[in-house]
Amino acid sequence: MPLVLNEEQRLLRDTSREFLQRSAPVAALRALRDERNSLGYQADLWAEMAEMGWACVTLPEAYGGLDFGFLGLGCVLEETGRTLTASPLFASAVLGSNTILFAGTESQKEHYLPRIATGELTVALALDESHHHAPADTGCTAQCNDEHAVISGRKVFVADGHSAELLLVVAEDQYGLGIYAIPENTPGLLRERTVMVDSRNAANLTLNAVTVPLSQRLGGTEDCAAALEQALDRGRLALSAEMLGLVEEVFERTVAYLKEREQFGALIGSFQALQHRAAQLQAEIELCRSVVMQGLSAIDDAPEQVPLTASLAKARLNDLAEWATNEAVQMHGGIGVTDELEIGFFLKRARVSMQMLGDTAFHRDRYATLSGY
Amino acid sequence: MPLVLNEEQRLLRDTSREFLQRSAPVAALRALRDERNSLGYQADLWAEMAEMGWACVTLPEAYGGLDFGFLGLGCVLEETGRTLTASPLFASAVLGSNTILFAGTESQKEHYLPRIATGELTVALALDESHHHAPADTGCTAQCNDEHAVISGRKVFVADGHSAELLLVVAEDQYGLGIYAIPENTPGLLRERTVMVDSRNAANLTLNAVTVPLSQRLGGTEDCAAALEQALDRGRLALSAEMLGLVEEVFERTVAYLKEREQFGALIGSFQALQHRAAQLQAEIELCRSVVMQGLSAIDDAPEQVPLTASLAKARLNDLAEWATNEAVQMHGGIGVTDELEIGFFLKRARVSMQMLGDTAFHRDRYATLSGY
Amino acid sequence: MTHSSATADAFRQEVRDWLEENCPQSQRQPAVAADQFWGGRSGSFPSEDARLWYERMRDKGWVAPEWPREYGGAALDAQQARIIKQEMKRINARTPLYGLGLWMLGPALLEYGNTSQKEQHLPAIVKAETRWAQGYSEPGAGSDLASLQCRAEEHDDHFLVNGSKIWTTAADRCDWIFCLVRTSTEGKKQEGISFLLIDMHSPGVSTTPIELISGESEFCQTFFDNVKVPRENLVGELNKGWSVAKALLVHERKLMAEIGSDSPRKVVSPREAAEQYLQKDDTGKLTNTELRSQLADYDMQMHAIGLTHMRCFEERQAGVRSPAPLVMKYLGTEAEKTKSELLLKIMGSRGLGWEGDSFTDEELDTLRLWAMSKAMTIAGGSSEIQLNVIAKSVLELPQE
Amino acid sequence: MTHSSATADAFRQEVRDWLEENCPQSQRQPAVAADQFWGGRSGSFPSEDARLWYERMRDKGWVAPEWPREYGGAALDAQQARIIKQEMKRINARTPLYGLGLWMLGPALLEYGNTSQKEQHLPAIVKAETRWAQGYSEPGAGSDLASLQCRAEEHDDHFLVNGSKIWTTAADRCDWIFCLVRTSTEGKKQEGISFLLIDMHSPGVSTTPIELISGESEFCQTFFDNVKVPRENLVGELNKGWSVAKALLVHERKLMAEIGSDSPRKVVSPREAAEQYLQKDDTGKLTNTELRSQLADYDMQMHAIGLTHMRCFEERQAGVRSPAPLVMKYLGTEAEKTKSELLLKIMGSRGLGWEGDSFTDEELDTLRLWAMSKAMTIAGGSSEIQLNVIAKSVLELPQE
Repeated sequence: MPLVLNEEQRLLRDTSREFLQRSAPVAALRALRDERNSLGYQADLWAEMAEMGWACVTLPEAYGGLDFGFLGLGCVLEETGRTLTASPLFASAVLGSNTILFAGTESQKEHYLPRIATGELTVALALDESHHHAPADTGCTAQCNDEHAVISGRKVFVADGHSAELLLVVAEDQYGLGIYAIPENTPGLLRERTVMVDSRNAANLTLNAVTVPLSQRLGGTEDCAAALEQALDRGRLALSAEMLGLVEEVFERTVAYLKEREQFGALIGSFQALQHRAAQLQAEIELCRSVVMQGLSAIDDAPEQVPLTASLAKARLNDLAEWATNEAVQMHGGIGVTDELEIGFFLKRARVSMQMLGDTAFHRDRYATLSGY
Repeated sequence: MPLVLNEEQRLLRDTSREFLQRSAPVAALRALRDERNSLGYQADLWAEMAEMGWACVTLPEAYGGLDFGFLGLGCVLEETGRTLTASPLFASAVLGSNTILFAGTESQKEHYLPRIATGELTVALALDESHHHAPADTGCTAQCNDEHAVISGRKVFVADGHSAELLLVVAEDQYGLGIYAIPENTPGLLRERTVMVDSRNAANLTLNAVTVPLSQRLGGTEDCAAALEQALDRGRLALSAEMLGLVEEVFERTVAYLKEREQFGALIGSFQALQHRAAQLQAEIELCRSVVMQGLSAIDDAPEQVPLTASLAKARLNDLAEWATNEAVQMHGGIGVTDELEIGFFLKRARVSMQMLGDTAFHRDRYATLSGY
Repeated sequence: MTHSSATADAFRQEVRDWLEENCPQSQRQPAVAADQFWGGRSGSFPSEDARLWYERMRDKGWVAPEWPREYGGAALDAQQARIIKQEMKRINARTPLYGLGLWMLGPALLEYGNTSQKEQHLPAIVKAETRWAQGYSEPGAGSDLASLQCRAEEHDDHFLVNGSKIWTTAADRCDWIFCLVRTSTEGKKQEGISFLLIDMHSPGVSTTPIELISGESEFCQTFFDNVKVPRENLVGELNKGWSVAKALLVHERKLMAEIGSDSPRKVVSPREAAEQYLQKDDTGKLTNTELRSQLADYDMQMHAIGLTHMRCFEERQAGVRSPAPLVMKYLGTEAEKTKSELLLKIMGSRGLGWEGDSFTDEELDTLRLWAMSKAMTIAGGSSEIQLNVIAKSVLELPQE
Repeated sequence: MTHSSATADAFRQEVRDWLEENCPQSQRQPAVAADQFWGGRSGSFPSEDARLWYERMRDKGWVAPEWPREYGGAALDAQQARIIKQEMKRINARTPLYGLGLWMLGPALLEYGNTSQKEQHLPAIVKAETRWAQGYSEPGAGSDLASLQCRAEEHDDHFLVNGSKIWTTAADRCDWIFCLVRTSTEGKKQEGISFLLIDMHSPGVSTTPIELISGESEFCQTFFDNVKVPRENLVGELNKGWSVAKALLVHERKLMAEIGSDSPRKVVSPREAAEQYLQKDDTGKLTNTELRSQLADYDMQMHAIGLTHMRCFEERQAGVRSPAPLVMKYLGTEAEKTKSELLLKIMGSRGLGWEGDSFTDEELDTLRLWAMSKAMTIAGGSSEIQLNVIAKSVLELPQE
């Protein structure tokens, strides 16, 4: 199971880095924020990203994908973490598309996946119902008869939920756990965009007896619980890869600052206390890099290892993102807390990523449970 | 509620320090260890300590005590922590005597306390039955009739249990929780001395149908659970005071070493990373000093605050003792791990103190419970 | 100076009675930013009750209880001032007047100012006629205060000031600013610094606001372009401003250390948040054991810090020296950061809202305060500086 | 150098078959101290099976698989050597021969030794005829290796050595010692150091054991009193011993980083200890939520460290440079300390026994290893040195 990138993967990383640094630097996120952009991302940028194939890196070729593997996708996500790029890549092309891939029937996959692969269709997974990630607790319900399902409930913290054209709503039904593909303008579906601290997008949904044909239920009448868990783990690892990029970027900027900033007649990077703190961060970054690469490789090569590694990755990246961004602000000193510097954008995105798909408490508990204690 | 020592208390601290540094330095503990002393402390030293009134500092005058308050006793205990002095002071004169004080009938108090106060009688509290402190879980039982009690069970980690002349054994009985005063050579009572890492003394007890007159049950037929808890909290605070002394001593030795040891052509105390670590320890020591003094004062002046403060104190002193002794070894470098240096004695005593009367997990949980969550 | 506890008890009763009679009910609840009265020419009372409350306290001399009567104070001692504070806290009485003049410049002038400076400025502060800004930090100087560049050239009867100051809180609404300026480049960096009082309305003074990661802020950058400052506005000796500044820093650190208990916004505590955002099992324990443990850790830390504040006070009263006061700024500001991170963890996604109706005001405030908390361990002597100071002053470790 | 995976698979099968045939059953379980064979003139085999196993491995060249055949090795490449290690681990096969000669001096001689040195010493190491000690540290030198004082004066055909070395493991049972000695006091401290091989049986060499906080130890202090060492025992150039030492240190750090997985005593893992010493509820969760959380933290840390070891290996194979190898010693030894503290917490009072029948051997071992673990972050380049190195070599932070 590879823990080093091969040449094609390195190439993908380099081209994505070049593209993103040029076309979607942190300044682009600032602009979206300052203009209170209603979509929450640049549509033309997303078109370009999709054009380059980023929305279908891991999809099987049968559905219009490149089948290039998750280690490859991780290269792209890491770079989007470095630039804090807002796009439907994670919510639609990773989380949404893998939910359909695992839970959908063959015809549903053929119907949706190729359009997600081209970026033409954006989807969002509506799962959480309270302020803490708890995939086992679903209050949302669906009443099914032979032809229709009537879905009622409330969803929160749905990433890209305000802009996605198709919502994948998780609900309890007579078959177990159901996932319903609901087009954005279905009657009874209310979407409330939430303005989050990271200047990215999320929404709260209210479903008042939303009625859809039963054919919109993913997987026919199968219980979707296991499929959902698999999709979530892929999402957790993908998000961890993005967070790793975020951490690396903010840490590199901090180390660079330590080399240029003078205090008391010396470069602050020469102060041993700061050196040791930076070195400890570097050590943790090395561990996290191994964990993320292993997790992504396992998706392709050793699926049985995925649940444990996904929780390992998300728990550690959560903690590292908190630590690294706090140190970045502290080591930048006064200017670190001004909005003019971009450090604050990393700090804020880190907090949202930390809550998404499970905080450290959730994943440490899950790791222990999966380990048999 | 005083958080500073008054003049009498300072005087007591100074005289105990002088006496202990002279008569019972760490070298005395080393000697006890190396000669495998069967008593585990120097009997003549204990006689001198009792002579000075240390065994009765807090006892009411009615029972031959000085009624000098726990803040005063704390001064002595802190000094015994600095010198790691082995003596029955804690087990007998604090834990044992307060158990009798809270649980005993008037005649039992009159019978035992004055003799404990003079150091003539040593007692030990036999409570724990498993490797983790769990005062609520008593498996030891007593069958009582109108005249006798028959006690069976097993006790572990009984401080000074091998040398005490009277054992206070906690057992479930028909009245609730009972505490039985059992003389050392009562038939059916087996004592196995355990050689602990701190070179102090403890014992495991086995009680095979030990039969004592019912008059040996403390408090007649009262449930002793609340009394035991009160005695334990006093013990926890007293032990915290001892641990504070241990930490201060080992920290002072470490700081002194930082000022004399050269590496790479500079005093290691000039390295900023070590400076910051030492400063963080100093900050925590300041907090712990406040906590211990408040807890001891509360025993005298605000009993309702004792349970919460006792858990606060023990939890924090546990963590501080681990941290400070680990840093002491690390900062002393190679010689820190040799037996020749005394740092190892502090390290080892810290670990035993950390387990005694509740580890951090126990007391953090208790603090949360007492706080209503 | 010390009082027998009987005298103290009598005084406490007196304070309690007076407050009961004079503090309007509306002023007995925590003040959010909009409820605060900062005075100055551009300041206004948030409400009629606020005016009444301020005026009564001012007339009683309790706006600055320890200041001499001739400057608007009540000439009380530290213990009495503390009793007033405690009694106000007991009924949640609002601070009648906020301001750096009251908290920082006043004490410094009392120690270092000459009579005419005291007469000019102290009563004006108590009367809320002038609001003061602080001009210490400069862009690029950070913790290294002594390296400051803002220059004041000596002329016959005035100084000519050029340069800029950063983090000048609410400078756009202040009347005066107290500044550290460089009056000489000879000798050590700390030498050649002077302490100057500058009228913000002087020609050549301008300010621009700074936006922070927590959003718009009260902080400004203030520019001095050939500003003429009369010579009598020099506090203390020429080139000896450092000692005035150091005395002031002590007040600032105390302020920062206590800031958690005196925050301008209504702050939810982690324990309250846990009641609201976490679940309990049927024995009353929080089911999220990780957060329960972190909450207990935080509560224990604050409990210990609170006790240490009390110990510092008692030691001061008893004339006992200890290292405790020197560790409080470090501990207090770090705990404030811990608290904010813990609140976010407890609130989960509800603690991540930036604006809008999807979140309650309390949630939005929590997030903004979280962002603000990052500045606490930087401003007023960073945590690194605090640790350096402990290593040097308390542990007396060798300096390189 | 790289092999196609088919070749590797074939080799793995070959190794597996050979081990199956040649490794005695008794040698397929973890070795406690008494089961180890360290060779040397004073060494003896712990059992007849141990002798058989060692001799078969020696004859196969797999005692030192990467060494040239003429020196007793099998001339294999790194991947093949790793496969042997993995396959041995798979069946719990014991290390047939332990020793610093094999692990540290050998690789250094292969790189820096001349032909006659290699011929004299390498086969003797593989044949278990000589056991080596290491003479680096000196009393009072600590992490500052370059400041060493043990002197070797040059004479015609020999050096005269005076001074002492500390932490010379099992020096009282060793035949030879490799030493860093000062041969010049000119230039920088690292200059003027030479790398010398000294026969422990030479007149003037003496050793005394050192007692540690974990009890009696294998460590000694070794004294040199006018010891004559032939000139041909100098490895590398005169006054250039520092480069040999640095190469050796890399091996030592690798050794220290891996020591957890190769400990000479049978060690209980925290997870095993939890099964034995903690309780579970009816859903299979540990009821002590604090220790459960700490255990998960530790397991996650070791999981991450294990993956990083694998990544280091793969990167080396692929010729990719990364900072990972430079952080492993720091992480590995700190984790070892964490593990020991966690074990004590899980075992409670049962983990605090020093000796006697009241405790099981496993419990007593855990305590002794806890004490030993304190040395791990000090020896072989302390954690502080490791962090300095990361700051300098990886982050390229400015040096003062």
